[in-house]
Amino acid sequence: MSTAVTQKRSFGAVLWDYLTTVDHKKIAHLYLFGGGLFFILGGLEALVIRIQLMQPQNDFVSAGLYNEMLTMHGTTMIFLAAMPLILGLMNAAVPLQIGARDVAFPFLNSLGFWLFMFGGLILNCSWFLGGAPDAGWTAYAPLSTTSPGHGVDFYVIGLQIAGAGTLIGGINFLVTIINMRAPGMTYMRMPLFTWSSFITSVLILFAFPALTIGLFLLMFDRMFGSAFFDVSLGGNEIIWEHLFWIFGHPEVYILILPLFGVFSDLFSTFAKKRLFGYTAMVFATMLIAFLGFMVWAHHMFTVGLGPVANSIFAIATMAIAVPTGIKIFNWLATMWGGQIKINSAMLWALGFIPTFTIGGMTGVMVASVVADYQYHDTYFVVAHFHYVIVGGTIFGIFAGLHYWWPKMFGRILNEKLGYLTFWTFFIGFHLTFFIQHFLGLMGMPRRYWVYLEGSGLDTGNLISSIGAFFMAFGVIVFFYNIVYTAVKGEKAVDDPWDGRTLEWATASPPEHYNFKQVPLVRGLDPLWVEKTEGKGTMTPAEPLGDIHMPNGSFLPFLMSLGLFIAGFGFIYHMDYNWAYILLFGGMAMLLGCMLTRSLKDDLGHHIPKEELEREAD
Amino acid sequence: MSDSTNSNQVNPYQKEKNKEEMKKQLITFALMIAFTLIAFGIVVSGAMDKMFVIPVLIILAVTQVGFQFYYFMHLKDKDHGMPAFMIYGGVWAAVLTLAGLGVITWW
Amino acid sequence: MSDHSLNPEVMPNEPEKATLEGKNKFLGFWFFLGGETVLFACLFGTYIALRNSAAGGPTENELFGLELVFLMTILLLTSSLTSVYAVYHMKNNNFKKMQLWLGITALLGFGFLACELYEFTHYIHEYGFTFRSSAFGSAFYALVGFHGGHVTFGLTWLIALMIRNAKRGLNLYNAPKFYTFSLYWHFIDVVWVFIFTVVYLMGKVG
Amino acid sequence: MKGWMGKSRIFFLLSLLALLLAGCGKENLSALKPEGYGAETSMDLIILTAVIMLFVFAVVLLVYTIVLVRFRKKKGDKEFVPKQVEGNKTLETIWTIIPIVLLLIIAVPTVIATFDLADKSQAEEHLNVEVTGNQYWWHFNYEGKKIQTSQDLYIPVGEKVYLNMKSSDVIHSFWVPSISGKMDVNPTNVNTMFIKANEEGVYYGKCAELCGPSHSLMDFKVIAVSQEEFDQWVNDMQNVDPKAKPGSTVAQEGKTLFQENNCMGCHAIGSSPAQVAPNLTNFGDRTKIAGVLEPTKENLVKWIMDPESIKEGNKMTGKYPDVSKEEAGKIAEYLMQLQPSDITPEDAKENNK
Ligand code: HEA
Ligand code: HEA
Ligand code: HEC
Ligand code: CUA
Ligand SMILES: [Cu+2]
Repeated sequence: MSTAVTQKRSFGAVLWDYLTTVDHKKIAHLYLFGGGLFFILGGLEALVIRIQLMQPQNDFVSAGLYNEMLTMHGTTMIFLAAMPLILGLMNAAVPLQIGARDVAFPFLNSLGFWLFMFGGLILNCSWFLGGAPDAGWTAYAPLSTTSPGHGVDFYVIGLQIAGAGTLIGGINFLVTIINMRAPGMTYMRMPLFTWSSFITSVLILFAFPALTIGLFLLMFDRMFGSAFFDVSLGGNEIIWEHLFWIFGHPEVYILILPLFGVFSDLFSTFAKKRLFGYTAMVFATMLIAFLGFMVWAHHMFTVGLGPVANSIFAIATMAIAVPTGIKIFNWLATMWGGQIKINSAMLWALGFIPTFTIGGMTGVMVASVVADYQYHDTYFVVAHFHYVIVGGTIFGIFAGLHYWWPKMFGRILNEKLGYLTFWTFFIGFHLTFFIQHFLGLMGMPRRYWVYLEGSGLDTGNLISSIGAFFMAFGVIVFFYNIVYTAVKGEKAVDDPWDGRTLEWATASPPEHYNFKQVPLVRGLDPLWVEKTEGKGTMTPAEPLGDIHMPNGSFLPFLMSLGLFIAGFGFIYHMDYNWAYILLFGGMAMLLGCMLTRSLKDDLGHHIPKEELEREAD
Repeated sequence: MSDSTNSNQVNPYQKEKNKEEMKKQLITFALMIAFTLIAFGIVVSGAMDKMFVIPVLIILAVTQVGFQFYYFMHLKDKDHGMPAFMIYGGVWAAVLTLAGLGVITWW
Repeated sequence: MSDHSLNPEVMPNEPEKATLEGKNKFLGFWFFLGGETVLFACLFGTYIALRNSAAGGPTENELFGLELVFLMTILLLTSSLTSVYAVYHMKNNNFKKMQLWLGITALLGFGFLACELYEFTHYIHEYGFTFRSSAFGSAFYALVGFHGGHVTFGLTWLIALMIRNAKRGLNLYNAPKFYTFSLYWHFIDVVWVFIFTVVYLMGKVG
Repeated sequence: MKGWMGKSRIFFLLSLLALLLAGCGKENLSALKPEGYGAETSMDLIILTAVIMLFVFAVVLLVYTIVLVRFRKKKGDKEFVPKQVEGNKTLETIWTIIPIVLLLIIAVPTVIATFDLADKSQAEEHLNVEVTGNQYWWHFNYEGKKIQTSQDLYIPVGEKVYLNMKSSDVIHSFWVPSISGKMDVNPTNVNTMFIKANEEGVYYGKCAELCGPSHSLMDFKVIAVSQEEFDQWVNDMQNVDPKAKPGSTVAQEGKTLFQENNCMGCHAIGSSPAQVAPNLTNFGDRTKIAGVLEPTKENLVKWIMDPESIKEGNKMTGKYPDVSKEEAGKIAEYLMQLQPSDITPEDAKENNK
């Protein structure tokens, strides 16, 4: 119904709708759009990297530009592609999976998105304003504090704004999952995706503040003359490394855990079995998150922390292999004895298992301190993290997109194109990154603009670059698939996969209030329970009544815009006095909006019962 | 909230309870002030050996903060499981951070 | 929550948690404080790592005096108690008294801020000790200033709340706001306890 | 599509390719061909972990294959509802315990090796070299020997040499893959590591921490020669006379130009502690110019005239008056004949080459 209406509305109306929406499903669309956009950008940067490294001593880009490319590639992919795509999936599925009408803080949800979007925009504005950041995504001081131009300033401001958005998103999901579950949806009945979103949010809550402070210190050093990392005034650059990795390591689990959730849901749905060892899966996730805070120094083995610290962190790091292994084997056991249906969504999930296992195992290999003295900062590490990030996170996002696409947009992605995407991407991926393990060991450090002729690295790099083009092809097919599906795609039924969880009990796409009557949950995999033991549909937990919904608001957009403007003020106030106008103007805009928000009561609106009854026919 | 009595006031039982609670808060406050005095006292008098002062100061601070959390902020109350959990989480991350920055940035 | 009367005949004992929105706010705010804990821990960690890096400038021992810090501590601790009184009256549905105690809280907060400003200007003018003079200076002003910034924000928030609701009295819509403010205020106090311990007292001890 | 069949074939091909490539890593650069103590220690751990990982991977892949072959819904299969298994305590315990055991097998040697390589108790009995990382070149100060060199580090073979490393600007990382793993070179503190080469040779060193545009060009060499040769080298280097007159007149003119053009303001010849720019005392023996160019006169002229075109962001560009091609040629002549020692990289017999 809603698609039909949408098509009739003017473009302006749709745009306004999205600019002011606080509906988690529309915010999911926004996140997917924003994340997708930045994924293409980051991918193009990756292609530039691979073209430059295609042959020895290539000069496709200059040394300085190469550093900008690799910095922006890493930063964009992690903060502006993977994170928002994950938040998009969380927005699309979590409220539905727990039987809620919306998230706990719809206004903040929208604010979180706009902060991310404007943070990403500000970061990418650097390309046109004198050069992008060039100190690596890790921005180690003093390279970052002394990097000329404004590149790193854009990094600091952009990530600060986007990071604030993520933090808000994290708190929002925590409260949503704790307070908004439907009757009967106890913690131990929550689908794994919801569980892992919950635990991921905890990680966000405790990890992002470290980044916030790190960025503040960097900002103070660059813009206000402080001396945190200035050795001549007693500063200590290792503080940045600690702060960055105290954030950075939990961040990589933020990137993977939600997708572990996606895979868990997929394996059990497409094998038609309940998840094997559900409790163990939940606790394994918690354990990974818990341990994830105690291993950050494994990125700093060569810094010179001493053998005691190195040993402790090495052992803590290895320990993470245990809960992760539990997960891998439980997934296999889930499929064991089931009836596995393979489609594009499931293909990504199946491709994930061997790929991620390789990545995890090289993770354990780099955790072995003395071996890491060789691996560290080489292509071996590049291979490791692309195996886990692309093989885990990106595969997971693709899996989730194929799986929930019908729920989100009411149409099923084309299967043939889906297969083509998967196979080209999968093959390209292994071509690109498998060889990199050996390149690293053969003496190729990472972040190298060129490698010298006669270093024995030519063939490997060429293969790697060819692989990247396979991946690019796969991605293009995927985008073609989206367009194709939107135009010609097959209409989806409400429950196309014989689903087990609550989201499949709603319409495809769901009404904006999700559930006319909040469902009563009677067990794990509630829809499956009803299908096998009940009448096949969810029993309502409440009589039909008025539904209370939040009002849309333009303020989140304006607030983020204010920060965006103020961001430029911060960056340029060192050079030009007019920048203060931006700085104070932007801040005033932000504070004005905040004041408006807190002074004006916004009690939301009600959808009257009568209207709901009318819609039923 | 629909199933409440008809009086316009807070019910007297609750009021009594609130009062008692307030008494506890006052005691808490007195203790906090006492801790503060001790902490400042130790440092000003310089009576204690350097080795011990710092641990003692930290213990005093932690206890005082415990009071603040448990009584003033009601972390002790029954329905505060989740908040308590999150604060412990935060404290855990905080302790690790402090360990990282305080101990292993030094050579 | 279909009943949307936010001005019930009888105030529940915990008006801050009587609505779903209130419950969400309550929980969300606690989580925010969990995050703030890490935020401040990072600043404390940085401070501890850099407290001996005065780079030839004034050191902790030379700078700090304890009298003012003691006064500030008492001001802030007391303001924590007064905000407890405010919540006490909120639970008793006595709006006037609540506003009164909140007002006292604000005054104490302003007192604290004034002392802090005095302290900073004192360091800058007497010792030339600034944000830029050494890594120690940067770390000191970052940590203490960040706390001061929190106090400032808290006061702004409190005053906005008091003015906005002066005419409306207590209801289920604004009770969570008052309550979360009080949590925030206590948290600021918690941070201060560590600041006076770690920065000033330990600085004096050496 | 032939799901698992296709996949396993890809893996097979890839690993074959990998083996092939592993065979042809470059001598004296590849960590896979350890020639020194640290690199060997690392290699042992690499092999140990790789074997265990291969085993784990084989197990995972085996189960995975069985699952896909046996439980996949094939065309024409009837739909059925599989048994909803909740879990299995025994199985789950097994796949918790076995990884723990495997990890212990890795952890113990890891910790032992970590402490072994961090052992500095013998530092005083051995040669100590102060290493300074600079954007984008390396400086070596032989402690107590009054010898300063840049770019090329001479060491006696079979002996531990302790490196006390510090950076003058941003973080760098000292890495000689075939001799030893890397260690960061930080501006705030001195990091100490030791290296020990098992055989004579010229080993390629790399900077492994992003340090600016020319990070990838911050190469250096470790030249391991026999103890006698090393002693002679030390002797020669200690007796360098920076004032010595170059043999040819062109070189002599070059020397004058070198002084006139402000080169001496940064570059030292002889054991001067100045560390603004590479010490050129034994420049004529270098295997590379500025770490990356073949040591030909042409290249040197190019470098002197326009270093920016070779190393973006280097700290020499723009710090000296323009020199003509002719002048540069003369300077080059002068610099190339700075060969104070009979011991050169040639003496480190390059093995297997
Ligand atoms: C999604 C992201 C992600 C994930 C999940 C991981 C997972 C792991 N990572 Fe990785 N890592 C990164 C992203 C990720 N990493 C990134 C981005 C970097 C580089 C950052 C930069 O410098 O730019 C990095 C770098 C990095 C380093 C630093 C390397 C260096 O710079 O020198 C280390 C060192 O210990 C490490 C270890 C690990 C380990 C042990 C795991 C473990 O969690 C893996 C656990 C999984 C398994 C082990 C497989 C399944 C288990 C079994 C089948 C059971 C049996 C197994 C055994 C008995 C071994 N990672
Ligand atoms: C989520 C994280 C993520 C993802 C998905 C990727 C994806 C890829 N990455 Fe990378 N990468 C990082 C995170 C990520 N990366 C990080 C953190 C670093 C470290 C940075 C640093 O050192 O600071 C890094 C570094 C890094 C390097 C090392 C650079 C160096 O050290 O010098 C390389 C080199 O090969 C590389 C390659 C690739 C490739 C080929 C892909 C491919 O998978 C990309 C595939 C996608 C595409 C190819 C896009 C295709 C799109 C189009 C062609 C446009 C189509 C247009 C329309 C449809 C309109 N990445
Ligand atoms: C700022 C001071 C400075 C001045 C003046 C200067 N150089 Fe340099 N020079 C450097 C630095 C720094 C490097 C290292 C560059 C690098 O590798 O990144 C260098 C490198 C070199 C090298 C390569 C050294 C090696 O070890 O391989 C040569 C040769 C050289 N300079 C010659 C000259 C000549 C000739 C002049 C004068 C015409 C000159 N330099 C003037 C700073 C300077
Ligand atoms: Cu020095 Cu990279
Ligand atoms: Cu990590």
